[in-house]
Amino acid sequence: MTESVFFYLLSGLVLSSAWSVVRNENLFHAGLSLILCFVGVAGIYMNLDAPFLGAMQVLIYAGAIAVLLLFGFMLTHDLMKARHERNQHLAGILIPVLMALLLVGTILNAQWHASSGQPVNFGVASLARRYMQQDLVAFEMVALLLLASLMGAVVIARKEEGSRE
Amino acid sequence: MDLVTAYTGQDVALVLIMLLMLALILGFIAGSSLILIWAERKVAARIQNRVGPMMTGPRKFAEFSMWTGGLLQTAADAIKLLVKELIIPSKTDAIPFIAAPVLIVTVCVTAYIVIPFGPAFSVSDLNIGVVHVVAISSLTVLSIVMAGWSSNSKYSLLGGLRSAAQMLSYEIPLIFALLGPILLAGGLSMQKMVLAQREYGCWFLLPSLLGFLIYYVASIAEVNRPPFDIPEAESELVAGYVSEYSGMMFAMFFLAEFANMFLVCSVAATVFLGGWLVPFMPVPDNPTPVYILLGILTFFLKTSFLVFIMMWIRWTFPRVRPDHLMNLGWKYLFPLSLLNLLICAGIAVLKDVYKLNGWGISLASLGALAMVMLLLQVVRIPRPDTFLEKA
Amino acid sequence: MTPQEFAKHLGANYPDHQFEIDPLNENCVLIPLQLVPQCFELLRDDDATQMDYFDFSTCVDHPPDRLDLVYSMYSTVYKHRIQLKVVLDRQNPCVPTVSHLWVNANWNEREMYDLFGVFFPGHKDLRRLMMPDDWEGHPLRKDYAHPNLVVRPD
Amino acid sequence: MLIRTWWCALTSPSDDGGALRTEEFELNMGPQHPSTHGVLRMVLKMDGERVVDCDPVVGYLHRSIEKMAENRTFTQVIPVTDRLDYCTSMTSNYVYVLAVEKLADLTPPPRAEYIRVIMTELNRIASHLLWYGTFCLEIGATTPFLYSFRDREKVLDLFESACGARLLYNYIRIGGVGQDINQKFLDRMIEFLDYWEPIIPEYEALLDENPIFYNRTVGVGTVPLEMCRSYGVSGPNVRAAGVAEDVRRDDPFAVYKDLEFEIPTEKESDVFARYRVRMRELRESAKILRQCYEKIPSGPYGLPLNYRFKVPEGETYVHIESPRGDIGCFLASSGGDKPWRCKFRTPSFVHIQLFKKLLEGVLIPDIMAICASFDIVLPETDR
Repeated sequence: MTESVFFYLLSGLVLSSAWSVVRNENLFHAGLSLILCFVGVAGIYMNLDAPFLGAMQVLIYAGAIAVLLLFGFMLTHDLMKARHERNQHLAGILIPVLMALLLVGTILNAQWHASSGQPVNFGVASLARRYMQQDLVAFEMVALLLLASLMGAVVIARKEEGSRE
Repeated sequence: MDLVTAYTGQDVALVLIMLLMLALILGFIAGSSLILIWAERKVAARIQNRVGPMMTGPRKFAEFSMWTGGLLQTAADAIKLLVKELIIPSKTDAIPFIAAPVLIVTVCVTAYIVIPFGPAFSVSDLNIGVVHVVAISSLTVLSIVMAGWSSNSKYSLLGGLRSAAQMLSYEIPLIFALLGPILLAGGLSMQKMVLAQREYGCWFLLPSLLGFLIYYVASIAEVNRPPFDIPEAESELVAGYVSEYSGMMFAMFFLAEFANMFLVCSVAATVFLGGWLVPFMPVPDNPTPVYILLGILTFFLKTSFLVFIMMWIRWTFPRVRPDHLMNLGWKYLFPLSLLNLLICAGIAVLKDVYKLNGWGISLASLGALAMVMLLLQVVRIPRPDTFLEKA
Repeated sequence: MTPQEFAKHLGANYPDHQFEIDPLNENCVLIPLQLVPQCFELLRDDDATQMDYFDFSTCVDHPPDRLDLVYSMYSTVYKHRIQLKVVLDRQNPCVPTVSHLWVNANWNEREMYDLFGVFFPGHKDLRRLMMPDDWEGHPLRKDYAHPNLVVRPD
Repeated sequence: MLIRTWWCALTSPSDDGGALRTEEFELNMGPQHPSTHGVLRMVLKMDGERVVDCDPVVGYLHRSIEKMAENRTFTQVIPVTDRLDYCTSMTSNYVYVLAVEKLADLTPPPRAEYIRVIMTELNRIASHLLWYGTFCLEIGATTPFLYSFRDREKVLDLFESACGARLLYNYIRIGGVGQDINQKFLDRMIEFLDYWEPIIPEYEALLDENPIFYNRTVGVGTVPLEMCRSYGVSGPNVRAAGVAEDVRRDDPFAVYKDLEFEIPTEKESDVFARYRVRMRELRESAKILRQCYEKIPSGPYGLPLNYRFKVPEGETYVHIESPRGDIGCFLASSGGDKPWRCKFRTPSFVHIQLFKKLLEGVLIPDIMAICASFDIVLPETDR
């Protein structure tokens, strides 16, 4: 019973912070509510008995990516005068509606196989074993992707460094 | 305590016990911070050839010796700060300004859940113990950035920027240094870590000494203590991100800094020095009350030893320049932590395949360390000649 | 080199001007106003003198009409020091700058502009050094009167 | 219409040519900053952490000592010169008194000469200790500050026993010194030296072997020799550039002729070299004090002068070696009992001009390290 109470609480938190990310005038507040949203999602993971995933979510999203986002906010000049394009009303309404239809469609006609009752042991050890054995290829592909993005970041920084000197 | 570790059972009772435990932790943190702040001032005084706070506290004690004077000094400071007015400068945006100290203290409290003070004596032994601590403590960066940005002054902004860069770049070596012992223990939970050290027969300090050093240095940087305290470097940034705070908010930052320091040292003690393993006593299977007390005592002794070293380092070293700090973090600590992972893997294999007991493992780890020292000699940093020819 | 040799050396380079020792200060040579930048350049670059170290430059105010401007230079090579004095008219004192020869002269000239009102054409950023920018009057002049300047009784 | 807005959003090049351009912002390291030795204000244009342009602003401590001197008789000016550089007021007294004696061609008795040398060397030790403490604070090490001030207290006690004051002494008078010093003072001085000389290596041990200090100071704020020359840098800062230049050696005044001591020099002229030069100068001063202890003659300690004596008309320039550099006094007298014009040439006035060029492209923590290494003091600059 407590799981469902926590679930509603957390999803309410996530939805409201997501809404404030979009609607907030002050960009810094938007960044903060984004972090709140990530922490809410992490809470939902924990609620579903996947603590490792929740901790990873907090560590990577809320702890690193969002802070780098704020880092970027703090460095750019005159943050508060961010330009608001008002002329994209049509796109603003059309795309969310399309997305909503798509999501609801998939949810309705997907066959949900009922869970088998006893809690599946989703500990870290089994996760690691899965990485190393069944989906090793996917693991290596992700590693390559990360390496490429790292190299890209270095190139961009190096170029910018060159222009300043 | 067994009821707590069961983690299932009636929900309402569970929540109540959880709240009781949290209140216990909060009381423990407040108490330990008071003592820590007093101890820091005494240690600093001793290093600087002076006496430190003597006036407050029981008069009889003060005459006895330097170390027992001024016991209530921190309590007096806390009351003074409580009475001080909370000034919120006009142009700051209030929400993050107030949220920052609150966040930093809550983060610190939640991280204490998994610390095993004694044999079965931790609030709730999550099976993601170590990662939980690291994940939660990565949120402190957020509160410093919020404080820096919202107090709307150039100096705090610079402080916020610097601390974000420093904390992010020191989380990586911190986590990788912990990977060594996790690999040896085969699990993330803290109690499992301690039990594994009993099973190995020697502390994880020996197999991953390199890991311990990296963890210790990275944790000093993570807690923003000198010589890595560039975010609030007095001589340059006045007081960095804390310069606009006053009264209780400033006290919260101060309290959080010491609580974080104790947290980081207790994790180091648990993971590397065998948390509550009494050094030469065989561990009985069902924990008798006497053994639990002894375990808690040894845990506190080990943690306070590490805290003492942190205080000692604070008052002897000058401050590091930000780019040296980054360069140390990325170019030296990070690769060395990978090397440490290699050593631990080797030792784990030795343990499983050759069934070595405690002494065998420590011998193997010393051999591995000698190899590392050799490698470091090859990569020696060249020093200009002025430094070599002593005047 | 003694001041007399300095005077002879300068006299040799600028025949149509005469340089004599200042009666008040035996280590000081009086030089005419129109020679200021060239003669300093000569003293600095000429390998017989090599005055590479600029001590200071200041004014001595003699109220009715005279305002002396004293430069002092030193040669770290020959270890000799000389003062040079230029006599200026007190109403609108104006001397070409030497801050392009020694960087140290920059602030000295700014201070003289601020406290004595001496104008230095050719000086890159001539503004008040000690006094706030909107201060009027030149405090170190003898006839400077200011409401809260109390003259001690003799 | 939808496609058009889309298209221009995608194709419009960002205004600054794609490269992320961080904005320059102006930081005002103002007169009330905790680490600017008095009230120096530096207007810094910063690009992120790096300084693009620095403009030092002085004048916040301008008491116009030269105007005050013109209003006072020759002996009344001495307490004013104390305030010229409150860390080493002995040397400012001394340079003014030397100028007056040269104009009035008075020669003080030999005992007074020795007392003056003892006092200036003690003052140099006190000033260097003060510098060492604040320099370490700039770099971030708080403990050396306590050590250096503990020893400086002992020197100040010596001053108090000799001339009754700890910081502003008004001790060196025209024609001699204020009070005589007895044998007990000399013995206490030797006792201090015996206690203090073995402690100097203790200061250095704290910092020299320390890689953090070494990284923060070696190669930082290097001043090439010709830059020193064109800026007129003097004292320990020029000796760190490898030139053995010292007024006590080149243009000896008082009894320095018959005292032997070397001039410590370094080669690299960076923050570390300046630190090394000053630490070795401490040892030299101790050596000088020990020689003075043996050689000090007995006899009168001053010339009987009536306090309103008149100085014949004339101008002169005299300079001596202060712990910060070569301090000079240009004195003009019109024959009355008040100086006509009294100009002080102070080393800090010159060294601050260096910062404009030296601090370009420097990180913030280095600003503090470089400024502290020059040992600048603002009262001397603003006069």
